[in-house]
Amino acid sequence: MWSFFHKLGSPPWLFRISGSLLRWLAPLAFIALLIGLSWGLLFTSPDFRQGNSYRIMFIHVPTAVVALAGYYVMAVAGAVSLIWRIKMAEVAMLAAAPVGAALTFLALVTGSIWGRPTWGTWWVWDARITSMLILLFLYVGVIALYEAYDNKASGARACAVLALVGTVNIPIIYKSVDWWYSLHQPASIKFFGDTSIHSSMLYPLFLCIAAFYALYTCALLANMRVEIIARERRTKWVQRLVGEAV
Amino acid sequence: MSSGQQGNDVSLATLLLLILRRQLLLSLRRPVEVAQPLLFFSLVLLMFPLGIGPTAERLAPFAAGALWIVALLANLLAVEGIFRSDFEDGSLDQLLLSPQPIYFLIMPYLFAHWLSTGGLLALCSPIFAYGLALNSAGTPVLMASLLLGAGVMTIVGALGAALTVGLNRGGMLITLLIMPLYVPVLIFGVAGVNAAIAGQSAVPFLSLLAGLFFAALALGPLAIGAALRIGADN
Amino acid sequence: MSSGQQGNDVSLATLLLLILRRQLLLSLRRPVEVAQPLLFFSLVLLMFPLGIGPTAERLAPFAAGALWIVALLANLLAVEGIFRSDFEDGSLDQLLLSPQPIYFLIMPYLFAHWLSTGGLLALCSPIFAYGLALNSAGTPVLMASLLLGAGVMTIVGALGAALTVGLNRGGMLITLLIMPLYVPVLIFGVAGVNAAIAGQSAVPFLSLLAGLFFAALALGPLAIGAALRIGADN
Amino acid sequence: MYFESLNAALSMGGHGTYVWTAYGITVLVLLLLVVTPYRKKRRLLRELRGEYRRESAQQDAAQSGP
Amino acid sequence: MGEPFLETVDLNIERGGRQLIRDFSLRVNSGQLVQIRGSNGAGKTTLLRVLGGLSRFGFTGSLHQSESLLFIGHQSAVKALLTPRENLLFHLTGEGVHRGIDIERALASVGLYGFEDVPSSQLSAGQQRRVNLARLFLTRQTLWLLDEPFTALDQAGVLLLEDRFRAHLQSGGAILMTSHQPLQTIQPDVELDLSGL
Amino acid sequence: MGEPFLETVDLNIERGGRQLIRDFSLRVNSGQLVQIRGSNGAGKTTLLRVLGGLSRFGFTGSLHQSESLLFIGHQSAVKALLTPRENLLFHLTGEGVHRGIDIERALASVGLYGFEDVPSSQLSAGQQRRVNLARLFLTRQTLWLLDEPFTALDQAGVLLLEDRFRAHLQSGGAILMTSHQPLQTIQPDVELDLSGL
Ligand code: HEM
Ligand SMILES: Nc1ncnc2c1ncn2[C@@H]1O[C@H](COP(=O)(O)OP(=O)(O)OP(=O)(O)O)[C@@H](O)[C@H]1O
Ligand SMILES: Nc1ncnc2c1ncn2[C@@H]1O[C@H](COP(=O)(O)OP(=O)(O)OP(=O)(O)O)[C@@H](O)[C@H]1O
Ligand SMILES: [Mg+2]
Ligand SMILES: [Mg+2]
Repeated sequence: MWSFFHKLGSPPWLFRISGSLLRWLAPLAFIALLIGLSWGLLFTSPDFRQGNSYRIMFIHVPTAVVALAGYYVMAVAGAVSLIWRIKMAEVAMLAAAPVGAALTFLALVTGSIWGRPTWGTWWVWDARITSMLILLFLYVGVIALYEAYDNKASGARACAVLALVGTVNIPIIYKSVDWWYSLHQPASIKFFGDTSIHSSMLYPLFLCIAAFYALYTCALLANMRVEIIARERRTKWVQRLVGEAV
Repeated sequence: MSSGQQGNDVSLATLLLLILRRQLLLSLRRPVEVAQPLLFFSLVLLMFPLGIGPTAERLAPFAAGALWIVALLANLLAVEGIFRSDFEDGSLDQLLLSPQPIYFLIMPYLFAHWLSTGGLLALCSPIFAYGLALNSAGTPVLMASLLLGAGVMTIVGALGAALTVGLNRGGMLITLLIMPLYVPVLIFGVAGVNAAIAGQSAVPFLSLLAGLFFAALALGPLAIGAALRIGADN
Repeated sequence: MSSGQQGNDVSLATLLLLILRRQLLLSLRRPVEVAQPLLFFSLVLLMFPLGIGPTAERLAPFAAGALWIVALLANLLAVEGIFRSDFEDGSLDQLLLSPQPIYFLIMPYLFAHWLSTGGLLALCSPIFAYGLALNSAGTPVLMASLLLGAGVMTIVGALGAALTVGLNRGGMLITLLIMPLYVPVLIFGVAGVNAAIAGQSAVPFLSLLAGLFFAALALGPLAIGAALRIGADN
Repeated sequence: MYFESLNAALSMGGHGTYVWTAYGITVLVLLLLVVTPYRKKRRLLRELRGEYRRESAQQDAAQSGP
Repeated sequence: MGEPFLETVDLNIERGGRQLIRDFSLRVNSGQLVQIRGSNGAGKTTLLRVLGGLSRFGFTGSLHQSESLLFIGHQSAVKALLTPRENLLFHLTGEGVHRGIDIERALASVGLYGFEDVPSSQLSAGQQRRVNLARLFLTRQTLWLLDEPFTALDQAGVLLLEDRFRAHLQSGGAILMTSHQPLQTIQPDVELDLSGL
Repeated sequence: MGEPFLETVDLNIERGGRQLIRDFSLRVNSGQLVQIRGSNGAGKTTLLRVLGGLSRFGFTGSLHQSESLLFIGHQSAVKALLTPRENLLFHLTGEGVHRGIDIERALASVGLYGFEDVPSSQLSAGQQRRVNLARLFLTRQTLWLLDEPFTALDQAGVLLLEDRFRAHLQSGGAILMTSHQPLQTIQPDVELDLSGL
């Protein structure tokens, strides 16, 4: 167990493993995404209430779900890097931020586009939408903070602290926003929840969610590998690697 | 070594009192900076009648929200500089070097800032509440919630200030860092006042705020201390 | 003397362009900083639905006021430091020593500041206006009034900053005098938007703002220049 | 294939613009997400190669110096 | 005095991708004056901040210092809003409250008699520096880390400061300082030049 | 070269209720180096700012200076957010735009070769000072007013600067400077001590 942690902490090992992992996970993710999206886009029958616009769900929901999970990945990595002083956890945290931000952005945009035909508006202050917006700000905050530091060693730690504080707060924020929304429940239709998803739509949806998870992992690892090289530039193994890469 | 022990001999209480006096004196030396949140407060509240017409029945339902938003913005304005000048003139280094636990040394900073923003606003809020035709039933709850909420916002804001203290352009970044964390405070605060107006009990909301406050008070200074050590190292 | 003539030989235009580039570079040093004002706006605006309520009928009456308040806030936050860093690191002395008329040398400062706060906000205000459910009839007026108003606020704010630049944050009573000058701008701006929404003509308000703007533009730099000379003399 | 014609697939009963733009934006962002790390990596490797060359050159100079 | 006030072994410091300090070892004992020299940008300040425990990242090697020390850096650490007296009273070094009479004596001994209650913003560059250095006459710390203590001081000020150094060393203290000018009336026990590294 | 670059007669300066400068007369001609000395708080900076036309109030007496001069004060006048290159490009002295090649040469001649594009916030105290002094290698002004130009500079830096002074004087310029250390390789033509006043 500890030896495993130890290994995780060792850059060359992580670099090698992530490389071999990417080699088969990346194509898999790509294929899954291709199948899932085209399935949802072209091969399912339209929703009886929303017509074809619901096909956006096959991106919207997976991105939203993965974006949420992504914040916890980032925060846990930050915590580990602070508590156990594991450098690679720090790398993971830094790598997770842009990926999560991009997915959150997608969830918001696709949702917003979806909202136009379904509710006749680009934007509503629904609870989940609002918390998603806040999540985007949390992600961007981490990125901006790191960018703002000249001394990257300090910057990474600062981000870890911020991410950690964010984790403590996210449940509170979510609960409070949910509850705030329930306070002034608008007269119009209840947005989520009763969208009864027909089983024929479920399979492609699950496939898409799985595909997005896989894609997230790939992007995360790829970002980590770059950061690892940058940090280990003074070590023998990186110099060898660079020599080979010629 | 004598020096070390000596350093610890000093009772922590006297030291905290000393720092507190320092902070208060500093804020008294620039009265307008202290008054600025209030000024801003009154200026903004001038806007709301403009937006929705000055009649009481139109203003009243929004009064609580408006007051709370402004309090939040005022706090945001002030908190950014809580550590800045000490960093720039090197006093912060002294603080970080002192043998006493940084956890406590931060407290006076927070307390002084809380007094000069939250305390002040809470004190004056009844006047503004009257100006916005807030149902008088809500006023005491408003004051209490502002006091508690300002505490949380001060601690969270100080964390943001500490994280950005080393960067010679903190101004807008800090907003991005701390505003999301202000959200629950705002929601509970407004809800409490509105509940009181509606004749329900505001206790649950106040106790929620109190919970947030004490949680922040327990954990906040730890994070702030760590953040200061990091920020000062840039 | 050669030196003197040489100093004047430099075409004023090139010099102003140079200073403008400097100011813009300083305000947008890093890629993220370009986005920061926008993030700031959206974050502050996010507080309004949370404080007042998510439904359009609750938000709409506030939209104009809210957007204007954010504009003012952003201006306040930024303008206070428009000359400070130049004063602290001595660049301001250089500016005052340069043979060209200070009246013009100030313009780039004002323009850059106006661009990076008012202009940007005005540009993006339609999006935010949509989010706050502002009646779309008001949007164009909102943009126009924000552009003009930000100009006035920048000049007035710069005057305040210049007057207080030398007093190192000590008893800056001048802000007390400056703040009220913001009020008419806010009133005209919000009133104009509301008029447009109510289907009346917003022209009178906009022309009032324009009047203020051009008056400020004509007299402001003179006052600012004088204020800087005094302030730098402390 | 649910749609019987390409046009039907494109129009999607009036919702085509929404759906296709949503998918389009998604594909774009995902592409960026995947491509950036690889471009970063290539740039970094090139940079490091230069750095190592410079250092080795300096070391040689230092050795040949005294 | 057994254990040293400060000891570091094989210290390596990197900043901005450059290796500033390589395999640096130092041991400061009671009564010792260590002067660090080196060209601009050699790494003196960086080294001093690491040794003082102010920057905790970006270096490798063992480092152990007496649990409390006095650090005076480039910046004046003088609050322009406060008078010299207040500046010394409300210091943040955690040494507790100084008696008013001590403060006045300290200010007098740095030649600021009569300036106790002038706003520090109105003091000259050297006078502000002196306010900060007055802390050397108040502190009870034994290990001093001083970064360019002589900047902005006139001749008299320099000699005054060196006298204080001598007294401190005789009373068993230790000083680690950087300076571009050579000392005039004292001989440093150890003299390091970073330019070479 | 007829008229002097700077001339003042019976200058009296008062600050904080104290008479700092009394009946001070000075005349700086082409090719002259004037060094002002004096203890901390004697009034050197104040005097220099008055002579430079930076503080226009609180003094009596006639003052006439060449309509444009170069002033370098206590502060670094270096923007931490900008790189050294940008700092020299976007200077505010109203001397117009310097050519990139000139800027690089100036930076090189103050020993900052290779630091052109490092954020100035990451430079050492002395390096920042050098960025500011690089302006002496760019300017075309003839009259220089320098307040403590040697602060934070190492030995090499001091000599470098004195060489630049010599060149400037030979080319018909004039320098009015304050300094606590005596100059090493040049003799000032006029040496004033304010402590006496
Ligand atoms: C601005 C517009 C929108 C935004 C920002 C948005 C955002 C979100 C978010 C954050 C989630 C949460 C995913 C999760 O928690 O698992 C979500 C899920 C979902 N959204 Fe949206 N949404 C928007 C519009 C819509 C619209 C118009 C619909 C269709 C009526 C819709 C249908 C759904 C569904 C069915 C889910 C999955 C429900 C679940 O997983 O529990 N969304 N959306
Ligand atoms: N704005 C001011 N108000 C009141 N007194 C001032 C002001 N500026 C300077 N003084 C006083 O004038 C005296 C001279 O200040 P100045 O900065 O000219 O001294 P200096 O000769 O430059 O000293 P140093 O060698 O330390 O730079 C100081 O005693 C200071 O207290
Ligand atoms: N935060 C940082 N990031 C990157 N580089 C840095 C940082 N801090 C210092 N440096 C670099 O480290 C070098 C040493 O800086 P330092 O301030 O220690 O020099 P110094 O010896 O104190 O010089 P001086 O005599 O001018 O004070 C400088 O070249 C500087 O560019
Ligand atoms: Mg240094
Ligand atoms: Mg001086």
